[in-house]
Amino acid sequence: MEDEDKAKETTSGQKVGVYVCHCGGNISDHVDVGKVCENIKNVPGVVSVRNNMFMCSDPGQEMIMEDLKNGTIDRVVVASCAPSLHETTFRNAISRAGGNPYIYEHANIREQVSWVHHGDNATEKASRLVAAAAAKAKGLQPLEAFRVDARKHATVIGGGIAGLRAAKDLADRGIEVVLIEKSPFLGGWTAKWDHVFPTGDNASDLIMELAPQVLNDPTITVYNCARVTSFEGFVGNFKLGFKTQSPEKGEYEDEIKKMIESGKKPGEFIPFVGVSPSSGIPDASEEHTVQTGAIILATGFRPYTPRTGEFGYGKFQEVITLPELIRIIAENRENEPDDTLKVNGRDIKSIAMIHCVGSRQIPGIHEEDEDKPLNQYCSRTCCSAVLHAANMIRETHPKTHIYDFYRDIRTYGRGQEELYEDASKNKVVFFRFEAQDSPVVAKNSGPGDHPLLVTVKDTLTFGEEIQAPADLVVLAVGMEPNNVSDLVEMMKISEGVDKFLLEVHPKLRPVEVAVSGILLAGTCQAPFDIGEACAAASGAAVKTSALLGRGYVELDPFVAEVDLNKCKGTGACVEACLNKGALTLVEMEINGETVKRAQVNPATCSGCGACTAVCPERAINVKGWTLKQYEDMVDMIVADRIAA
Amino acid sequence: MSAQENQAKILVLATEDCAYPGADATGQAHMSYPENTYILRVRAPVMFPEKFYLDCFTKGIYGIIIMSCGVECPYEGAYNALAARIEKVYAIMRDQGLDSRRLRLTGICTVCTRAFVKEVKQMNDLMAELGPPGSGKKAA
Amino acid sequence: MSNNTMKFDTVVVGGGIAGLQAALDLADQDFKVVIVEKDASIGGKMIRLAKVFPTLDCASCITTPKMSAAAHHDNITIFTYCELKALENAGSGITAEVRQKPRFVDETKCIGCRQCEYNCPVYVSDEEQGGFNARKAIYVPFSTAIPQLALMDVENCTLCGKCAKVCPTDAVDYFQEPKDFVIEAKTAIVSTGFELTPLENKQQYGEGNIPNVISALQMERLLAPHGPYNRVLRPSDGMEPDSIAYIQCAGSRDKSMGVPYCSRVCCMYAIKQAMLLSGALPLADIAIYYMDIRAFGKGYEQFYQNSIAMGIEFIKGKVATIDAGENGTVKLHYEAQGNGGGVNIAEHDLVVLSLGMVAGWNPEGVCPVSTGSDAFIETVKPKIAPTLTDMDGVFVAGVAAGPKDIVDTIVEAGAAAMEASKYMVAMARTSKAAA
Amino acid sequence: MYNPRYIIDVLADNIRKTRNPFGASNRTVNKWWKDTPMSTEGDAMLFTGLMYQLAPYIEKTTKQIERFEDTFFANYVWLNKYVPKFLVKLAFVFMASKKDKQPFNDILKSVVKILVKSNVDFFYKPKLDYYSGILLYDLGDNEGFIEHAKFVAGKLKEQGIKKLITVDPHTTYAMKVLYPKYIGESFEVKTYFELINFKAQDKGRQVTLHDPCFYGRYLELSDVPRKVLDDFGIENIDVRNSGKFTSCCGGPAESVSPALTKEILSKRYAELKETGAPIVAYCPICLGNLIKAGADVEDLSTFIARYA
Amino acid sequence: MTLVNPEFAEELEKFGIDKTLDCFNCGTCAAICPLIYEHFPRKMIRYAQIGAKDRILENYEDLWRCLHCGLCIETCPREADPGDLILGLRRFVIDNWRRA
Amino acid sequence: MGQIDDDKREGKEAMKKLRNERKQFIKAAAVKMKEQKKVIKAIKEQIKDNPGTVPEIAEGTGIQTSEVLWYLASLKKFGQIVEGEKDGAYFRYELVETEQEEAA
Repeated sequence: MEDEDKAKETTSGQKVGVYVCHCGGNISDHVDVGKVCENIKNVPGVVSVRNNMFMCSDPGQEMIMEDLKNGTIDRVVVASCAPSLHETTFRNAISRAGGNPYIYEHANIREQVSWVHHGDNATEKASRLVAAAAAKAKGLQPLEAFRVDARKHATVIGGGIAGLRAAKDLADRGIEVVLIEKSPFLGGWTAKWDHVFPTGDNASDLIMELAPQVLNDPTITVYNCARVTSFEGFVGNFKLGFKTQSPEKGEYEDEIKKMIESGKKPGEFIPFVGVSPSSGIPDASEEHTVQTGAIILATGFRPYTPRTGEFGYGKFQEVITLPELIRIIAENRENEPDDTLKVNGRDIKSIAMIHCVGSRQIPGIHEEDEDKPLNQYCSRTCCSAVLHAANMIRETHPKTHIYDFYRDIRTYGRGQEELYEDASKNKVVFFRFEAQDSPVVAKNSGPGDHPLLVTVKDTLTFGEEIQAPADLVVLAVGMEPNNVSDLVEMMKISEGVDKFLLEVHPKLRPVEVAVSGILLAGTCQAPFDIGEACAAASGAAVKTSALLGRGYVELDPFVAEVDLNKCKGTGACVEACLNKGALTLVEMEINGETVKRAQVNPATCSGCGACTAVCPERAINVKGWTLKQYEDMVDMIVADRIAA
Repeated sequence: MSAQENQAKILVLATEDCAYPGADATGQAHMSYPENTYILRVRAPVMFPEKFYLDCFTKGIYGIIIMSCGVECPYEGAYNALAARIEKVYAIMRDQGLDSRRLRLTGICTVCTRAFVKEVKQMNDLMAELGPPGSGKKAA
Repeated sequence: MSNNTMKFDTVVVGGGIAGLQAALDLADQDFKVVIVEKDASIGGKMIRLAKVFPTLDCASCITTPKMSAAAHHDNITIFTYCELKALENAGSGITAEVRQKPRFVDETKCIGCRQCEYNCPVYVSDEEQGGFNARKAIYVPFSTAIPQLALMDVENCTLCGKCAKVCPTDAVDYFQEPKDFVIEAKTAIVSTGFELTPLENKQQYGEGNIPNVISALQMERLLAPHGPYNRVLRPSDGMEPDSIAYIQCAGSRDKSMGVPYCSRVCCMYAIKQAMLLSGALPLADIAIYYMDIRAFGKGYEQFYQNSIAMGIEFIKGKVATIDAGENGTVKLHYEAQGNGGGVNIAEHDLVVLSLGMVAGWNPEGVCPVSTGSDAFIETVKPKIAPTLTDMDGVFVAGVAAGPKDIVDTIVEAGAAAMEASKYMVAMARTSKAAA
Repeated sequence: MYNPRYIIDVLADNIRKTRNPFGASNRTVNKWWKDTPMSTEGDAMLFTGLMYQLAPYIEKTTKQIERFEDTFFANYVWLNKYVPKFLVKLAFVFMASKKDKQPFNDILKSVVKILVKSNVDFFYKPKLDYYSGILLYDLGDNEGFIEHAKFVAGKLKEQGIKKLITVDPHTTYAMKVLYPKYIGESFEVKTYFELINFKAQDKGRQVTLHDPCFYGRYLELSDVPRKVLDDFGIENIDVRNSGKFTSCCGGPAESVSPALTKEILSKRYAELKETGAPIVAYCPICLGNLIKAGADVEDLSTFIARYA
Repeated sequence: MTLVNPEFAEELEKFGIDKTLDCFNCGTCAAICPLIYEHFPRKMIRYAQIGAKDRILENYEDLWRCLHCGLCIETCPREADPGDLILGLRRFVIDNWRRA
Repeated sequence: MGQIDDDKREGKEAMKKLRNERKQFIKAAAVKMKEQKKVIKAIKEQIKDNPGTVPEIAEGTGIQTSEVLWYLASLKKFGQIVEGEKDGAYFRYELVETEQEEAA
């Protein structure tokens, strides 16, 4: 079997040129470069051995180019410093000489030899490493960076602020966009706010800056009331099926009612609803398919719904959530604003606001539902949102007092600590509780005409129990990701333990998922505020733009390759493949026979080599890094003859 | 180290993303370690079949250290697959009377210079103790 | 226009993680980018860190690939050790006047072998290592520096000539002069990062004069694999500390220091360091004195809860004053707010100040871009286009626009690159239309 | 600790009746000027606010009340109805002797010497030199303070006085900050050490300045004497807690708890002692306190007057 | 058990104190106060914040311990002027006596 | 030959000029260097025969503990000293015998 390998390789040139660097003494002070050169001459396939004070210098590179150009050599080994420093340098030199950059192998005899070993053994080790590199070089094949055509087309799923931002960014970069929104409206949760922290911007202004740009852009097609139904393909060439249909009964009923009542036309902003695209609401269902190069998920979040009885929610009508309060604030402004905030005509003289509802839950302290894991994460935005709302109330309705019950105030962002300070200046009274001593909301049987009484063990008052009578209790509910389990399933992407979609790496590839060509934007990934969601959306758009901008996707040539002469179609490789879909068994005709053989999809293969290890026929290898090459290298390391 | 001892060759399979740059960092810090170590750059050590390791011992390699990226491995799932394979290799090694300590799987990152030297030194000491593979045919 | 003028699509000011990421995202779209960096190496503050939260992977493992990707990118040119003299947009595009400071080492010849450093006889406190050990008067900034070039610190050089003698490539050039050049570009990205809140801002914390009171960035060095001691020791006498304290908001949320804002990262880095310390010194007691723990990012709260489970002590109360105690200990005065608390004095072997962030660059007199009252670059549409400044064609990324962690910085760098590329496409369209 | 309620009542009553917290007449207390020739006309009026003059009385008083603190009698000592005479006119009970007053009188004479040497155009009118009322403000009796301040300001305005030269931090703060804030009357207020304008050279001499809280923090004037010392070639060795971050001598607590004062004073004295240099104070309360602690201390004015 | 009285902070404005709720209870003032006495002055400030008027009147003696030295004012990270609040509370207490 | 001599002379002249320009720096650095040499010598002398901890070395040499540690850390970086055994809460430091490292 191994003879076969060898036979194949002899046909493809093996004129290896070896170039050893002195590195101005850095190498040659400890490694006898002359002796290394002498030793290497004996290695099979090596036709030329030269050395230079600085291989990376122009004269050094010239040596290689000269030998390549006049055909003396067709494989190159440079023995010098770490490949991280100059591998690219020498590959470029080869390219400049008209060669294929992948016929190059690097031997590291500075960082891994001369700087760590001294004396005769250093020279011997260097010799063996260079010999091993030569052996590997012998087995190198010219490779082409793998290109797949990529459609300059992207699909954004979700028409909230992040989706709008991403769609517009992509369109501006000349990429055609399809925007798929499941509800009848664009604007997502941003449209359901009033003024937003910390800038005080009107949420409708934000939406109306972006939405018309999206709706009027000829390169963007918006589908509302749409849901993804199928997904296939790979980066640059996805095929996405989706269906538009009129909302089911009860779905978006309030919003649609509001739209009708408002008399707003498509493209106009409907407060607390959003913007209806010109297509309006479809009457019939329709199936669509789109060929797309990349997909940006901007599927957003939903506010946590407190359990019945959680801080009196569902038990007392005076207990509401923060999104509900925000509406109340807006309504009060629309009606004649009074010194006191009003709810259904009722004077609200005091409001208790409770933080971390549905966030920062701790196992053992917070009650766990069987079907629902605890939200252990911080929802990031609630502290500032609460304080912003509190300030708005205090500034407009000075007779409404506000009590704020918190665990930690997390006004981390620019302009947010100021919200906290403003709240203090606005005479909001703060109470701090530990998770295990959450405030208790009960009916007020004590003095005053306040319907509720909030009792808390306040750590700011030396652990004393404090009671605050309240007319309204507002729960700062956290964020939960929208349920996109269908997309997760279809696209084979991952969710974290927190149920938000999981990026490859928070720092290395923060907006990408493991499936190439699928990106994350906004709160489907983690709680964000509007600015952060837009930054993430633009971040996802820039990656998409880089990915699709050239019309093709260039992939590392180091992907698996099947030797059809050897493959027997066992399927072991398909089984072992870590990137599902990168390897498949396909039927093909060989010598008139229909057989099953492994086939690599170079677009999805990551080149890890998991397949190489399991093939009983040694029929599959990662290009440029074959098992045979490693065996040859080991042979050089253990061989007797290099030992001088 | 005498030339004879230098025959106790240790093969280091170092991942190109983590351990190989870690070895380079060790060099940049001029921290010396035994020179019987031969570091080969690999994309992911999951590519080697069981036989590769066993062949190495047959060919005369004394010990093998796989320096991977550990759980930070850029190839999702590769580390677990590798760990599972190494378990299998251990089983075969035991069957063949090879001390399983001759093969070690570790995680080394790009700046883990001390850990790198420690691993290499430990393996070297162990090799001095165990002698060439196949010499004793005794399980430790 | 002199022949010292170079043309690029985008000039990125600052080669930290934000600048590198923005440059890469632009270069990957085939824009030509130039990075102008003030230090002798790119990598910014991040390359100086040990490990990063919440994944605890090593900072250099994440930074070095980005540094080398930028250094080797065909579309990226890097100038290090540069001073930005002017950055303007007169309407026709961005002009940047740059002065490259002399390294006194010929960068085309130096191979980074460090022979000069090994042979130089003058030891100089190495700020890269928190001042805990020395570099030489001629030195390579740090082991993972890019470019790997030596530079000479003339203030500590005796001109003894040893470095020139041992240099294998004859790269030492005692007579090097600053180089001035002009960069013309269509857009600019400001990613000038931050500096730590100066210790001098808080008399009560000793202004840097109390032994064994160190900054968190110094602790990063003690924890880093390439650190000055290769382990965590007390700098006053090399003792392995038994009890370590973190003082939160030591340079944030403190108007008495002139820094009213939250620096956003200190809670998390303190928790991270505390976790790393409890690994390095399993027997040590670690306490964090805090006002509010701000673990707001993805996975951060869980990280915080884990640290509580690991036994790290969290004490609610802002430390009021720090004094030197007996035998190198440090005394903290604070009001304990837990049950049965009161005014306390605690003694620790080593105290880490969780210093905040202040703006790394003051554009005054260099660039007409506006800054906020916090001295960071002002953004004009913080909600829907967070990287826009009030200067046409100039975008901002990372901490230059206010404190933020690495994750947020990297994402924002991408957003800045998006804005810059859109701007350039629109520019091309307009000029085409005009033609 | 004494019940503050009674103390406030007594002080307020004294000031209302005698314009002096100790119930002594200003004429009794303020005698230092008699053998010091000064003009009665000029640009700015020297306004001592009687703080230095009252310092020996404060000292005597505290010595007495210290004996009773934390005893059964503590709360009764001040009770009007039991010992009315003892109370209302403290000064007669704890009369300060001429010997006690001497050092404080010298301080004021030194101030005059400094002003003369600095060619300051100033005058003095003992009848117009009133107590500022600051203690009432400090103790929280704003009504009492305002009433007294209106009286004092009225007297000064009556005479057309616009510029004041002060000698102690408490009076300075009262005239510079509190009078405009609470009664809307503004004077141009300068302390004597802001007016020093002559040269001297005394190389090699070292001192340690103890900044009073009011100068260090509230009025931010502590750099001024440092500059004077520096100009004179005198080295000031600062302790860590100085200037803006100076430590209190404990004085303000004297009227309610001499024991507390003692505790705080001893801590501060320990800090100051560390430099080994003689201490220079520039507040009558601080000075009296530090003397009590046994410190090698001198007032800034007498120290500077040496060069005048 | 204490019942919150949010109007007290407004009442204190009469005594020249408008920063009652500026304090975010970091404890710096208590730790830096030369009196080093329990939680003083934050305790008093906290009582003022939640409107625990009775507590203040009960513990009024503590207010007169304050030296008015200003160190807490200088150091307060929120510029909430704790020392001035104590002075203001003295005025409140005196007013309370005089009106009684 | 003449050309080379001229170059040499010119180089010398230029160097002289540079030395003059940087006089202040050179003077300060030289003083610093001299002091450093003294301290390093004292520390090395102290641990020549017996490895020592920072407080021990400080006591033996009269140099402040913080300074001793700084020098030890620096000498360690440049391969002249290695960290030895731990003794209580302190580590011992010892001289590296020759420039040839332990592998020899």
